Amino acid sequence: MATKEVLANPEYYLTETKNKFGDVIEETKVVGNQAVVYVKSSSVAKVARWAKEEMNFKQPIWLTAIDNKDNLELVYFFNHFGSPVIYTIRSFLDRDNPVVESLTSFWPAANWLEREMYDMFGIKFEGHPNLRRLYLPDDWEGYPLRKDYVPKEYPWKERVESYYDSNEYYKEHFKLADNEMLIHMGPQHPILHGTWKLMVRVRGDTIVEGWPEIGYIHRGTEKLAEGLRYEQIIPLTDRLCYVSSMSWHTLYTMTVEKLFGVEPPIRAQYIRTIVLEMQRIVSHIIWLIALAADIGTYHSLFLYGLREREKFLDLFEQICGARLTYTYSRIGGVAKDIPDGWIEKLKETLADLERHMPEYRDLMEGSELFHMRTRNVGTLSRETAIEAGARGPMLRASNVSYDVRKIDPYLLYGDVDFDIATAKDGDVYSRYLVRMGEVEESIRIIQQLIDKIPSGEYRKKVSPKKPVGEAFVRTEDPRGESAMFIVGRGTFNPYRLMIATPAYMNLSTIPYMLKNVPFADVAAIVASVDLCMGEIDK
Amino acid sequence: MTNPIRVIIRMLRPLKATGKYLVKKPFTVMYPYEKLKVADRFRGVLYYEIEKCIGCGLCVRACPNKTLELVAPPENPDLDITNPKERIKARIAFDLGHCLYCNLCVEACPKSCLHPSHEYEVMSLDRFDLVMAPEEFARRKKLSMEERVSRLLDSQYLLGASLGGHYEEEINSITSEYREVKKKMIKNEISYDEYSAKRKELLQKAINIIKRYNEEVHK
Amino acid sequence: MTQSDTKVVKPDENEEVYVVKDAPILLTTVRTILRKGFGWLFNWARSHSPWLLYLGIKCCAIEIPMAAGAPRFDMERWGVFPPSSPRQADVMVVNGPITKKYAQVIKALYDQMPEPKYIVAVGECAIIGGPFKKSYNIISGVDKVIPVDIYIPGCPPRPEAYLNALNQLKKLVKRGRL
Amino acid sequence: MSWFDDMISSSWEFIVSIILTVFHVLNIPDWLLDPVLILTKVIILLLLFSLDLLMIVWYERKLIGRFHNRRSVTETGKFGLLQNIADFVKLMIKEDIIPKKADKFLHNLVPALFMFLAMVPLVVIPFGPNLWAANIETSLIFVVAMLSMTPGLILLGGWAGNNKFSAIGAFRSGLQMVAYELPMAIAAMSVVLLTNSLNLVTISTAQQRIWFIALQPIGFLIFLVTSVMALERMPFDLPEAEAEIVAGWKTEFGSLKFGLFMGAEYVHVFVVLSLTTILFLGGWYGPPVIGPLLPPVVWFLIKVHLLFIFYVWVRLSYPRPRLDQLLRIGWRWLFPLALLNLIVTALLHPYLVALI
Repeated sequence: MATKEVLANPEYYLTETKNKFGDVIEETKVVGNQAVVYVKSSSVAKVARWAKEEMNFKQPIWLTAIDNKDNLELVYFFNHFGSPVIYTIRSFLDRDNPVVESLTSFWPAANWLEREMYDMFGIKFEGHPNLRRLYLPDDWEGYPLRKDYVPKEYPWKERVESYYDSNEYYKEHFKLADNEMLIHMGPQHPILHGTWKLMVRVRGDTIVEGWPEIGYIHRGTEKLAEGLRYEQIIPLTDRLCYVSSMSWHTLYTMTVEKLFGVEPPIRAQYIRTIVLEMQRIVSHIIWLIALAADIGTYHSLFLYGLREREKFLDLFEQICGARLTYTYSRIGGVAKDIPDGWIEKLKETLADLERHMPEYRDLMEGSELFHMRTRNVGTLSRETAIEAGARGPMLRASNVSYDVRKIDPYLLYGDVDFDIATAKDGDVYSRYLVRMGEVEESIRIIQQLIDKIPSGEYRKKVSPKKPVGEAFVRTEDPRGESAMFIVGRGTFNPYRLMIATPAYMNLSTIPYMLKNVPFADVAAIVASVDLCMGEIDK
Repeated sequence: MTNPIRVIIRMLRPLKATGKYLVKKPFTVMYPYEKLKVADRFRGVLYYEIEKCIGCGLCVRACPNKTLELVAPPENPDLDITNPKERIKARIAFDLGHCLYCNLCVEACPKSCLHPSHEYEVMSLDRFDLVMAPEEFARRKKLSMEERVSRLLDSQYLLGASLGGHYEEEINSITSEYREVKKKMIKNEISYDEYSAKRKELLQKAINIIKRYNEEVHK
Repeated sequence: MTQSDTKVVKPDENEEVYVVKDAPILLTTVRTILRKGFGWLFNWARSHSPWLLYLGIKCCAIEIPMAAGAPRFDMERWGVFPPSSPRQADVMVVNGPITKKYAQVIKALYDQMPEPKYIVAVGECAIIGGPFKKSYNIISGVDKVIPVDIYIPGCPPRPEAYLNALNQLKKLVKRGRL
Repeated sequence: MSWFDDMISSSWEFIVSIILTVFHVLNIPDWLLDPVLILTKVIILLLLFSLDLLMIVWYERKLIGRFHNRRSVTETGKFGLLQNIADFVKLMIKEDIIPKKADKFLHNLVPALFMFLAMVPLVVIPFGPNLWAANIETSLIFVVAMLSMTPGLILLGGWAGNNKFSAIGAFRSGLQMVAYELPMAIAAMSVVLLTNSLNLVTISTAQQRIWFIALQPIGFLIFLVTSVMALERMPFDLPEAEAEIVAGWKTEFGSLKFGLFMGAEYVHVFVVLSLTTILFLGGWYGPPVIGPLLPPVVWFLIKVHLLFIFYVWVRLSYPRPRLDQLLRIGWRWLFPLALLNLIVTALLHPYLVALI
């Protein structure tokens, strides 16, 4: 109906909403490619449903809230697979009794988002299936992200002594049939790749129902960030996801640069793009070896992959000095320039990787047992993938070709030609194909960028500012579409820092995949989701 | 199902992939005997050149995790760091347990007297070994635990926080009490030897607390 | 951590306290003779096979058990054989921040490990809670929950730092000091 | 080659003479002589075998290291040779925890029983021309029977651990036994068809001119795959699948008991490998041309260890199937193949016997 250019222009959506919901809309404005709509709190669900059906906005990127002194401001971001426009619904709720209608009835992806907002701000969502605290234990008092929150003493010492069993909650809630068993695959378990708990209801050897419990390393990064200055938060966001920390602190510095209105020099943008793509390769290698270790090649591919990763870590060490937590990019550019001889080493390592890739493919796809373990296991059809809010490789494996680097190009992805790796039937095997394809694409991107790096300064000196305003930047993290939203209110530290993590949404799709599935498939399904608990628990 | 013969032939490929490594040289670096050369930008434990330092405290402000703190210099332990004119002579104490190796302080220092060394093999049985007084931080002298506590007695934050918040209130009360006594001595409301007697008594209390921490919690 | 015979163990389902009955006299005498005579052999054996139970909490989990076990820094050279259950482990590597929800899990794992056990706190998060020290949900330091034997600072420390610690642990245990 | 035989026989006479003198001195009744002789044979066998056991455990770890492109176990002893002794002694002196609700009697009994049942078939296996502890007419049935006892024990072990995961692991081992037991027996039967005798000694002597692998290639492949299932080694190690259920049925066993389980596993491996060499790879006979260079026992051990290297290689290259897929492999592929193989050997029986 509307052509591509019209769809790409936020004005079109604002005019449509105005003449559809004239009375309910308080104010509309365009910020960058965001179409921002201020709505009364009672009709948020109505506008969201209309945006989903008519304007076909596909998924909620994130839901957050800002604690202004007199009211709580709810902010919803929705993304559109066809156009770079982000549709933002904002509404004001009063602080003492914030109640709003839940979107889970027509958008199941919003389920966990609303639970997080209930946990952090105490916003009650009517009609939400199980509105329970997500990160913090159930009997925690107070809502941490509110400005007037004073942490009360949580009795963890008594809990430790009395071996407090947290599954009283499940005993009365889930009536177990006689031939069923409730298994906690507890926080310390080899296949979980991190500290979260997978509660599984098992009848014989097949799983009836499975749901994750998270929050075991929730450390309140957003609350801590409100106490630190802008350049001090870089090490904090650097430790969000421990496998792809480069992509997170680069996203943070890009958001702050947008807030300060600073443009990093062109050489810094080149270096950042190259380093981001290297981080994507390392992250996908770690995913591949984790899957191989879980379905059982006795760590042989696990250790070959780690040897491959050591070569990349040497490169990272030469450029920024650390192996895992890089804190490499600064506000206004990059901390240090490329050492000489680094480009040749990078070419060597990429050539080495290209020589070893077919060997890893042999080890995995060669054996018939791999196909037996991964073909049509944990399948997410195209509709359920979009409905459940899957992100990145999980989405592209279910035949959806959506990539932020193509739709809304940032840094240098606009003038680099690469194509999106997708696969058809959304099972563990197609996720394997998507990620292996993405590694090849990343190698292509780096090879295009290497010989075109311009000379010039790599960093622009930026004096600390006291910005007033907001900035929203989204990028393509190895796990999916990640975004950050900073609100500055004229002080040296940010008033509110929102972190949108793709692995959080991917983890919330696990209940859709664990419906009457043999017990041994849990390992393959959990490994295919590529979880990074540091980023999920924030 | 693809025909079985092709499946069996394809099944041999993983064997080839793993078998190749039987003849290759292992990738291991025999750690204690041959050490890996570290990149020259590697951010190891910090190194502090004490003579270039002007006591401006910019690095203390830049650190996100409060690992550095201005403390009386080695040559004059009774210096009063509260008033700005004397602070020029104060030097930096450092807790290796807090440091994040992010090197924001290295960039913040105008005189560039803080820079990362290539040392990474640090291991300690005793939590309090990781706290360094200025001369230890500059690799000048190895202090025992008692001397280190006496050097750090007038730190506002570092001594208490370095024990992971176990006896933070008691140690902070000791250090604040010591600072009042020092202020009185500077304004010479009390005599020097009365001040040093009080200092010795407070020092002994702090050492007992740290000893208790080592016995009860750590071992 | 000497091997004590009478020991009060916290109950599993808080029924009556579970006291390990005193071993019969014959067994204790045999044990002391063995310890006197073959003490050096026991220490040598215990120092050369530190079986590792790693928890994999956060970033140090990628460096210490994974990268340290990788082909480049092979920790199995010291005889480390990572079993997957705490019952067969000697060394527990704690490598991440401990939240208030996770504290009881750490304590439960600590209690399940058999007696001559060593706890290694790896990284700043395990020593004092790392960059998240001031957060409302983090316990600053593992030694608030379980006693710690070895601290390895670093954020994250290099795998060689853990290998160096393994070497020191081997020497200390061989001389029976730890 | 002959110096080896008379060395063995002279040492055996020497031992028998000692026993006789002891009998005369303490004038013990004569009917006790035979059991005591067999007992000494068994004890000597187990002593020699435990040396071999230590070597197997050591070089499996080094081999896995080399396959992973890393050097493993170099710090204890010269090339990590003393590593197994260190592990075993450490396991002996560790504190043993029995969970409160677990079945104490079973928790103590199962490891010892497991090691005993793994060691028993060793008695019957002929290592050399007259190098065996006992020569029973139906020794093949005896060994296969002992092998099929272990899943029952694993069920007891899983039950004794009083832990959900170990229970699941134990049930899986029971199911896995159903998958491999029948094809394995039928593959062995096709060999018995050729030599029409169940005695392992006659089977191995029958392979003097031609090994049965030449006559029974499919039988050898089936026996190889099912023996991997019988040993519960990767890629068919579902009962103690590291990933899904923590350490399978072994999670609750502490120090020495875990050591016994590890030791018993390797004894189990040696028994099944020697059964394969006797049935298909010609017992103690060396290859045709260079046969007489080494004594027969050494040929037997070389073949066993070469097979073991192949097992370790397989262990590192293949992922683990699901339980229902494992049963499908067992019943849909291996069982009909084994039957087909049996029928073919029955049809071609006169020609094959002529070849022996």
